[in-house]
Amino acid sequence: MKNSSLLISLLLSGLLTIVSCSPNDSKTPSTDQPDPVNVGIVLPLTGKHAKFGEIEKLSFELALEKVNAEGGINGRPLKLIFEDTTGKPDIGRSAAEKLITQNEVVMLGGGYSSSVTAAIAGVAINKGFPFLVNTGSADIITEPTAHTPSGKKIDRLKKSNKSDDITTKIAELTKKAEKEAESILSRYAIFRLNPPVSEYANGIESFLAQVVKPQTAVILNENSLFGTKGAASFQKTCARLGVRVLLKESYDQGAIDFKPILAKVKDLDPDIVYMSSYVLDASLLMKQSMELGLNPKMFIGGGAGFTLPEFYTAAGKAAEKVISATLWHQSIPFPGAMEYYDDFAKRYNRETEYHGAEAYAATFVIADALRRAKSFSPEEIRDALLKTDMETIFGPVKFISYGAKVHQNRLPTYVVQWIDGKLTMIWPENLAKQKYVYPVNWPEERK
Amino acid sequence: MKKHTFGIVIAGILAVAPLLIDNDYYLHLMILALMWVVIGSAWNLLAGYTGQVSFGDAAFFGTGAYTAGLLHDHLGWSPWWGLLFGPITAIMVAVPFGWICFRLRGAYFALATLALNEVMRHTATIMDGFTSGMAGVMILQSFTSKIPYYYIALALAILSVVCVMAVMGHRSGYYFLSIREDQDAAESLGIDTHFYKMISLAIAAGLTGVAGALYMNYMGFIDPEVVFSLHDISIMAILVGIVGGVGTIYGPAIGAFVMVLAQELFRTGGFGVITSLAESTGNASMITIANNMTQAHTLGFGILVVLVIRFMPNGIAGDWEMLVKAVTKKR
Amino acid sequence: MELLLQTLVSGLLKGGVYALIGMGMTLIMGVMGVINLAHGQIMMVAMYITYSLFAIFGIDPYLSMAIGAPTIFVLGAAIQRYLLNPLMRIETILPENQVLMTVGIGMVLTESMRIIFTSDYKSVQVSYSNAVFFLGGVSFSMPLVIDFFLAVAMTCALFWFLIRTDMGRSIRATAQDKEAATLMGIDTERITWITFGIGSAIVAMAGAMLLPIFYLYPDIGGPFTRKAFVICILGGLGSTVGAIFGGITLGLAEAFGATYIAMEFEDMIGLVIFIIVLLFLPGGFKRLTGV
Amino acid sequence: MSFFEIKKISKRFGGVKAVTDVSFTVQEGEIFGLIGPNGSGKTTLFNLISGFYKPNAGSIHFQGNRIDGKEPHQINRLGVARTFQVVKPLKRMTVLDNVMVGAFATATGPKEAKAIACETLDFCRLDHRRKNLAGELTIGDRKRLEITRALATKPALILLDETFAGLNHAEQDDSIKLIGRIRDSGVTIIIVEHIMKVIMNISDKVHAINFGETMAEGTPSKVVSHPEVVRAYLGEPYDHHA
Repeated sequence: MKNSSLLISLLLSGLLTIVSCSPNDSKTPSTDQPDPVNVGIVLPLTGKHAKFGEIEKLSFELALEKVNAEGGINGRPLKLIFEDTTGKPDIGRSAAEKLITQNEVVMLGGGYSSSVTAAIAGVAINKGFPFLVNTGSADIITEPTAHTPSGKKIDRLKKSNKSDDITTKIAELTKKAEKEAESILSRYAIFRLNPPVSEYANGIESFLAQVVKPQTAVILNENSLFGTKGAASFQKTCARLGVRVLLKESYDQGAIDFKPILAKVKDLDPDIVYMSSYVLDASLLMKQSMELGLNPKMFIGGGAGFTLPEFYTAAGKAAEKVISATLWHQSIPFPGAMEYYDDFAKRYNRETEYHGAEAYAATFVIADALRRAKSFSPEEIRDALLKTDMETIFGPVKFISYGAKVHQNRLPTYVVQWIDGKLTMIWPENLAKQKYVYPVNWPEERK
Repeated sequence: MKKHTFGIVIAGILAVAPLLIDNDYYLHLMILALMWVVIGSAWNLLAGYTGQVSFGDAAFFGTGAYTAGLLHDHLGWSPWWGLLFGPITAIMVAVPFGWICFRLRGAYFALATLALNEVMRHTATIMDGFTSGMAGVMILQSFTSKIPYYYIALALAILSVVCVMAVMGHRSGYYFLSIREDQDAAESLGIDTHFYKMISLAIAAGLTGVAGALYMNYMGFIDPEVVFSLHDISIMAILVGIVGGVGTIYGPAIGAFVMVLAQELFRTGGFGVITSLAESTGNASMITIANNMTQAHTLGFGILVVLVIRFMPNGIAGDWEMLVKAVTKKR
Repeated sequence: MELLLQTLVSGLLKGGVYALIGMGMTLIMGVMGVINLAHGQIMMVAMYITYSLFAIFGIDPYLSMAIGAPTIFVLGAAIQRYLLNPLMRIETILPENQVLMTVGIGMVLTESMRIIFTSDYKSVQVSYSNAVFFLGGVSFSMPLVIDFFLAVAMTCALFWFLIRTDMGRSIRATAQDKEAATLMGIDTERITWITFGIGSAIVAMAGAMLLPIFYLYPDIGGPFTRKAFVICILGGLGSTVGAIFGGITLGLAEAFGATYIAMEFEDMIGLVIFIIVLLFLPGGFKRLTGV
Repeated sequence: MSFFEIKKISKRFGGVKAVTDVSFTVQEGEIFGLIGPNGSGKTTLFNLISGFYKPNAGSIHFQGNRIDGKEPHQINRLGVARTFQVVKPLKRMTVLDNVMVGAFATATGPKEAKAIACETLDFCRLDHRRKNLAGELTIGDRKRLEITRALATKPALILLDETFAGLNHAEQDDSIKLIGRIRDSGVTIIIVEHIMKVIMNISDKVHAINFGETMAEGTPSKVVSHPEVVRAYLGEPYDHHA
């Protein structure tokens, strides 16, 4: 027993030492340089989402060099401290708490999947801490009133499909929700650079209305937040365009065989097939559509999977002439977009895509806000972010409030098409690099 | 009594801990660890003491979490009611499941729980009109400070350990053990093994449901992949139990702290010790090593799990004497 | 009608691949009684080997089985011999310690692959990846048809091996009664790691066959582990013939579920069948057929 | 109404008949011996009585209750306890805890259960092992623990399945004495045993079965001289004085 109590005390004291003496990264001993300004970036660097986390991290680093070459933050270098969320909310929260308390960062950036971003947003809300989201796309992240009791009531009301005077009721409830969220709104410092998922497919609407003019559609989506929300918003698009949705179906990620469902689609013979999927499900869907001889007027991807280089490598000619919504493309005539794309390819010997662009742009937004902030207190940084009005490779950035959203950057989305193995901007027409190919002779394309 | 002194001392230390360490990061880790104490103790009651290994604790955890979140979403109630109703719904899931599946023994039962876990996850995803599906449930946290959450988590952790202790000192405790040791013998001694397995499952599900409700309140956001996660909840619960010591009162509690701290230690490269060492020396190769270390943290964690099971199969509490010997011998 | 036939064909062909995945596991579960939660992860490693051989040396995935399967045999045998068998000798409260060990092994395998190959999605495109032929309007994927017949051939080969060879008999004896087998002079310990090796090698082949039509990233193992369970339980533990029935049943159930109910229920259907079989037909198809 | 009665009971496993049309009656306070070659269905009969198997035909009555078809734990609660041929100690529990598990059958709480358990341990002369883990016991002590645990449930009838197998002579003698004490305490006993010395010395009545069917029944001396029993089981006539 004596021995074991000795061991207990040893273990306990060991734990306490770890807890109390763990080093404080922010106090770096270097003296000849001015102290850096620390910003914490939370990203999934391991786990399921690591691929995109990595692209974002590399883009952050690429942008950081530029920022510091331009003189950093008013003479002080900017330092990004990366923390791995492993794609899990509780760990993501550990990472955020650590960055704030241990590394004493002045603000947070990053945030990949919605669940992790939401968990980190919780930390940011509690502390009134500035957090610039650049990927997490769940609408609720920039809708602080949506979580209040009245906000939830509005949500239910909208879902209930009761048409009679719900607008006045909603207006009433919105006011109430704002009051309920007042204490939060006053210190709400979460900003989002990327559009929310419900707006991803907006760009495609005009393309469909003006070019394809479909009568019927089938929607297939992955059973994830991205997939379901993307599909739901496209369904609304269809309703606006008067397109009849013959079938809307979701599936679990990682299915081997889509043929049964695709055969069903073939039976229904829709004008367009809209798919909201990640990269390899996307390529399987296209490959198996080709195998089945499923030839609608147009295949439309809801972003994500359909715009990645891997999609074309895996799907091959089955990917040809497929169009997709996208948030960004290197050929968009925003200053620096192409330059970033080339730099990334040169430096890392691989292609980047819109996630990377979001991260790259976010770095400049962070730097810009910090340069303008009177001090590095959360309130001042928040004010600086609120006044953001700048051009980035991801488009103009300005955080506005509309609908239930606050601090949301509003951006158009674009349409791209795989033409001869290259992802090409085709819509809006004034930005198009090349004219779209429509109608498509599918059997010819897939020879 | 000796055993209790250990528990009381630890509880005492934990009760005053927030006064000593006023740091949100450490408090956050402690809250997570305390939550795992609840889940680990529950798993241990069912698996360690009753011998019915569950691979599906997330089914109950998620049910508890969703109860808290949906009460708020649909009825506008405070999510704290989840602490009361979470366990009730979790038990409502557990009892019919147990009634049907407890005719299965050993590994087959474990597989059935695994299936339950997956069924619950899919259900929560598919019923998106009710659960909001993958969009998840988000609530605003009630407190901006961590202290209230800490004490609530601590209270629940102590409650669960005391609850397991009380049950094990009672008639059902003896029955649970006898079921674990030999179900036929137990049956021949007049024990309704099916019934008592259900009791054990119900208590475990209830406790796990409480932990789920706590998670909802504390984290503020849940979705099916998070709270019904086979890997992050169900398997983690087992690891907490195994590492700490199966079939011991304090084992799961020890396991919870060790696992949460170890995970964080690996993730941050020893709370940043290695990175800062590398940076202070400015040695390029050191920095690469540090980067690789943090890259490989999940691997390190996996290796730790393999080593613990290989060399300490009874866990820290179970192999305590062996540990003590190993340490004292070296002196 | 065409839809029905297409569903049937898709289900059958997919079932063939499932059968191979399940067969490795049924051997391992039947003989050792170990639930191997690293089964899919072992397949994932095999797929990376196949991928590397293709990417570096341009070796066709089907040919690379000749290298991949023996490598994975060694990996599997080593896991059993050095990590699982020692646990069997230790008296612990839960026999399930071995299961947990496989969880840890699964983590280690996944993360090792992630460090080597990163999380990027990989796929192997060969000339026949998208090859199809049509029979009465129903499309048959060429690789899946090949896989299906390979699965059937593998089943027969394994069945013959278990029934006719000395090693096979020893394996069956060990599966039935380990103590008795030991008394009969069988080195059961050696049998266990050989069996684990064979089971792993079979799933390695399944992985190699899957690669031309599927894709690859480190986290791919988990879902396949779960599918393998369902197949095993359906077919009956230790029954190779059962595995092929189990695989095809699962494939068909998923396909028909996807066509006639909804694709989002695909995984649910498998799980529900799983629970029903566990409860009402413990022992799976093996119980019905006797083999 | 008899104390315990089996009427025309049969049990098949698949196509194999394990027990066919066996009937017998046991009087209160009796020691009833059950003999027969290996695989003749003795243990199957015990499993039928104690509820582990459900009979295909026939019925079992105990103190006026029909008990076939009931669950094992229900049958135990009605007053029928059993031991197992292959002992089933609760290995990682102490001997005392093992017996307490049985004692909870009548006890209201842990304290009372402990009291009953200690008393039963004393009665069976196993109290010196109470703090040992059941897994640490010798085979003799394990057999004894098996009986002690069953007795702690306070049965009216106890089924003893080969409690003498593997015991040395001294232990056998102790066990014979123990069985005598059990009977004296008012518990009826059905015993399956191979060691003829035991059966001859303690049984009031013996029932011999072979291939699941009754061969003979009666007093020990009558049964051992029954020609069929001699041929099928004993090999040579049992010598009372050997």
